[in-house]
Amino acid sequence: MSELKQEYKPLIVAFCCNWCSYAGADLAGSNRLAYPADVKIIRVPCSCRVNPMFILRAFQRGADGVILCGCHPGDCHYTTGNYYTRRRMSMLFSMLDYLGIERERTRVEWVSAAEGAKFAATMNDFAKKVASLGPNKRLEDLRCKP
Amino acid sequence: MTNEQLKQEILRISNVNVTKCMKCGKCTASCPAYDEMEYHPHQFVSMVNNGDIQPLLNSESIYRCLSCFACMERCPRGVEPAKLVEAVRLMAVRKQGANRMKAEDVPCMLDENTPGQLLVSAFRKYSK
Amino acid sequence: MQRIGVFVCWCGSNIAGTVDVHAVAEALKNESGVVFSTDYQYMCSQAGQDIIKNAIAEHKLTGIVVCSCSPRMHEATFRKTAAAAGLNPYMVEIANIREQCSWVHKDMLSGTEKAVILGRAAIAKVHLNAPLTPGQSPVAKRALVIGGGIAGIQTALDIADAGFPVDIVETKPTIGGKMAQLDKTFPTLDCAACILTPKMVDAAQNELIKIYSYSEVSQVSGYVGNFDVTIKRRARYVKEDLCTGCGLCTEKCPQKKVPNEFNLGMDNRRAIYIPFAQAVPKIATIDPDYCTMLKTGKCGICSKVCTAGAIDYTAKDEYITEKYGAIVVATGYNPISMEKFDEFAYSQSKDVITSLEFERLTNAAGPTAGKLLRPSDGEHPHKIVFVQCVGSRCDSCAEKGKEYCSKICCMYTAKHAMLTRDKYPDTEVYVFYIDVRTPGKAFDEFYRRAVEEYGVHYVKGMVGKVVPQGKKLMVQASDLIDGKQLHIDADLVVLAAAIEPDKSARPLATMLTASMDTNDFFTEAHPKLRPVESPTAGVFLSGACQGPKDIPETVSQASAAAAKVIGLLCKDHLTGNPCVASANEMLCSGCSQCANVCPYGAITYSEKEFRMPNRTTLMRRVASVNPAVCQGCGACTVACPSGAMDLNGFKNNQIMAEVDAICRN
Amino acid sequence: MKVTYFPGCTLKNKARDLDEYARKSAEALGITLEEPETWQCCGGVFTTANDEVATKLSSVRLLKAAAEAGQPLVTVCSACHNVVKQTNYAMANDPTFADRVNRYMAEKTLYTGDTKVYHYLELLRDVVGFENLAKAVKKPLTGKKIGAYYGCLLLRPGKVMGMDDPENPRIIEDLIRALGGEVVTYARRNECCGGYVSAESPALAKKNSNLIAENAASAGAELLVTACPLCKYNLEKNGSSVPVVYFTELLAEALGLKEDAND
Repeated sequence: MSELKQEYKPLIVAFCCNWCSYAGADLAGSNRLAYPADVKIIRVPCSCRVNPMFILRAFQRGADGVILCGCHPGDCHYTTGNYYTRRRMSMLFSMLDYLGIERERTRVEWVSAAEGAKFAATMNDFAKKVASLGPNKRLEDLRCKP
Repeated sequence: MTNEQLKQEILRISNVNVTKCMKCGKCTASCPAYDEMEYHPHQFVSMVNNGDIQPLLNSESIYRCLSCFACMERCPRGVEPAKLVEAVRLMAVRKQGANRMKAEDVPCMLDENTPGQLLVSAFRKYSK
Repeated sequence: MQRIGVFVCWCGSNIAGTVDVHAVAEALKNESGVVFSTDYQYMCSQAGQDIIKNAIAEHKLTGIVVCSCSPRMHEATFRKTAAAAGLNPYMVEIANIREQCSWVHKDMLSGTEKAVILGRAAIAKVHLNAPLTPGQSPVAKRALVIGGGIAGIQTALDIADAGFPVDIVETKPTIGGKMAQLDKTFPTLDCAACILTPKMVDAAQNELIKIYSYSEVSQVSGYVGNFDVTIKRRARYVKEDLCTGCGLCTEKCPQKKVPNEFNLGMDNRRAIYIPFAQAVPKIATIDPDYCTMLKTGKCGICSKVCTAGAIDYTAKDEYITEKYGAIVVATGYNPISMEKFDEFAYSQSKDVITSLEFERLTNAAGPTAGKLLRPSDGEHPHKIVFVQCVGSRCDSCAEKGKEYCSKICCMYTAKHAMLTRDKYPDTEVYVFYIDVRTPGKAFDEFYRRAVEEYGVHYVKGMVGKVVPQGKKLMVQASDLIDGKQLHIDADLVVLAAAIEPDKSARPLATMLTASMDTNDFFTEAHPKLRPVESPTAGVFLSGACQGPKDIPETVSQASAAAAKVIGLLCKDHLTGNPCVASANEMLCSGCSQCANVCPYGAITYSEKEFRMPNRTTLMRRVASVNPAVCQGCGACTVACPSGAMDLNGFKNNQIMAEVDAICRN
Repeated sequence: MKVTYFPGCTLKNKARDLDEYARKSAEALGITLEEPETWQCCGGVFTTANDEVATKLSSVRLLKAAAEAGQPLVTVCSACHNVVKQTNYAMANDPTFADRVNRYMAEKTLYTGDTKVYHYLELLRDVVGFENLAKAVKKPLTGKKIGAYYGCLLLRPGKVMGMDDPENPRIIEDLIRALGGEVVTYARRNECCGGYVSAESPALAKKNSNLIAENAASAGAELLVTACPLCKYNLEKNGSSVPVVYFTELLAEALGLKEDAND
């Protein structure tokens, strides 16, 4: 049983904006800063492209944590996109909270193109937190399982 | 109390954000009681920030502030030094037996025109 | 059903060292739609690209997935490869298995497993890709510069230099802006007029530059390369083509009591006036607020003395419309009002002045012909107090002033102090400062000279109160270094007022759909990397409209903006990014949510007729996206409540497919 | 119009003029001043301390009484005005403070700073209107060079008092003009006279009062008007070269009510 527990690998979906965070993730790679392979990145043009629906879909399909990364406030390539993100996500997260989804399963983080180290540290920390929470059961739709 | 505790107490009473100060000295430039004060408004801000409350508590300066709010009004950063002076003075006079002004002091302050307002205000400022 | 080819790159050992590339290629072969899968040492090499091209031809591929380095590295390369093989370049997706896989994971097992998942996600996305063609739009080869100060003039000259026509729109009767009002310029102390007026003349004489003075922009529509701008030409009651600028009318006009704004109201001008001797265009203007003829119909002296017959009391505002490819905003700044800072007694004494007024007082063409005299009694001041940071660096809760540093005051005050001491060594000069900020070439040296060579008293502290008493100004201030309260009986007090964007900037920003910060400065597309472009395509920023700036900085930004404009006007057509939003009219309810969040004003609405059952039709309001203006951020797609708005290249179902593929264990 | 009128302690003895002329003028201008049957001291000074509740309660009771009468509250003395307005502002804008006060008072209804507080000057400006006041003037103060003396409490803190520009006030100047007088402006009109510190340090009060009087005199003022008994006391005690009167006295004089008082 304890062995099984160690085997547990969380599934983490990371949405990264093309201009800052995705570049930050690339920089983490160039600098060989390791983080768990559980993190899978999806590229979006801007963090404001992320529809709350995408995050719910990820949970429904069995993701254990979803993190959304964008440019720092004021640095958005599209000027104001990350402000929309911030507002939308605070709404979504409070709704998830209401549904009983642990607050630590979701996160918004600002990572610039220069912050490779921050990207890696963030992913390590997030993966650890999510792993400590165990598998996401509440929102997972078993009918979606093969 | 430690310096830090004293500082926190002053900040609690006054609700002033001392870190906003940019050390321009406009408060002190505006102060009409400057000559009678040992520590001046800008020093209150900086000394509270540094936790140097004890010298302020022991200083006559806290009884010389006119509470005219000129420093508050003119501060470009909205720091409100007058509230710090008030907080330090209250900390001093709130101690048992630390009243600055006593009823028996009053007669020698009076003249035929002294308005009641003066006595009420002075008692409020100097005594608890 | 797509026919998909998968190409897994080794990147030498960069990928192959941690990812079993053969296994990845094999695993992905089993994905639905994949008809070809292979791996190769360097996919980006010529040989690697040939493999892709051949496979496209041989297997009739409709989409390809390259598992390689970051798309930020080689997406463009592989798109070109696809295009060369006749495949739409937007049918290419990259799975980033280097930066985001092999380089950050240590063991082969998990690396390979993740690479397969990333490949699977890319395949899932390609299934939903559609060929995209970038739109093309023509470019009107003419630029508009709004504002005719040094920023606008420099931008216009540089654009004209490259051979493109430029129009300058200036609200005042002359170009020249604030710089024309200055006396000397720091840190070299050359006279402002001597270096500015030749540029004004260059602009006037340049055949490619047209100056619309006494005019303003009243309407803007269109988008990058294709702006339609309406310019309001205010009636100046003087025919521009006839007036010779002789100035006779301005001498004969009987209305002598008009505050002269060029000298900041420190002297008077006539109702018909030419702002200053070197004005461009040098044409008279009638001030309708003061002209007796226009107000009462009785006078007409200027018309009588004008030998050119240029006076026209019946003139009306005119509107002209012109097409522009690019617009440069150069609306500049103004000192803030001193109304709320009356502790300095600005409203109470004529001898408390702002720094810009001081410039006029020391300017040879100013109200005192360059002699430094007190405005109240015309006497020479012997003690002058300069106060820095008046209204700058204020906290927002202080409810007056500006939060930012106005940037130019430290240097011009040093200049004023130095020039005063140089011309009038018997005058004592005090400068009250909070910090002296001199980051600029030869700036700190300049300030030090004021202190060391000219004996200016710099006092760290602030002025709290200025009390006019008799002929003196009693200045009460703090000296924080000496721990003193100073009382100075000054003859003149000069306030370094904070500067703010011109009031015309806010309505202009609305017309241009260009964004502004909370202080009404225009925001740049990127604070570090795109400092002269507005986020709105085709709109560029020059000078202090973007933030406080001194002349050297303004001129460099003006030229930089010109370079950007030239780069744009050089093109015959603009090729857009096809990854833009588009609205599904069948789903759109015309609610305007998308337009509200669009930072570019790319979304418009129109009434459209839709066919309904039984041969009826229905008019509905629907959104449409201008692909030339849309930058593809996707904010609208999330705001859209009906799901009508989607983003090409990053469609809802594409991202959802990626999510599904990643979560499919 | 009926308003709740709070004279305060000093107006009941040393500053009877301030009170008496305020009442007469109001009557003449069609405003009924209703003094509450019982009232306490305003509190004397408003302590800026966050944690002090008891010293502010008497003002809250007064504000609450006005609220219950459904009337605005009018004060005349600068100090009362300052205390009452600051207390009202705290009740309206500091929920923690308001909550503590309401709990302490334990009354049936809560008070949340809804009463509109006017200084008598504001009443003249905003309710009567200076243009209307000018029309009611019977004996204009023609030829009198008058300086306004605001002191500190009437204007500051500007954000809370919301009466006038604290650095360049004009409300008393406008009043003087409406009454037909000639206005003399001088810079020290918003500087402190020395206030209650004159109890401890008469020298400080003397210095400040003299600076103010000198500044006013050099600007040509022949008369100073004030709304504050303590200002008047300090200026007069320290031998102001310029006579000091209450603004209500000037008002009554211009409205032709003063002789009646003397009769």
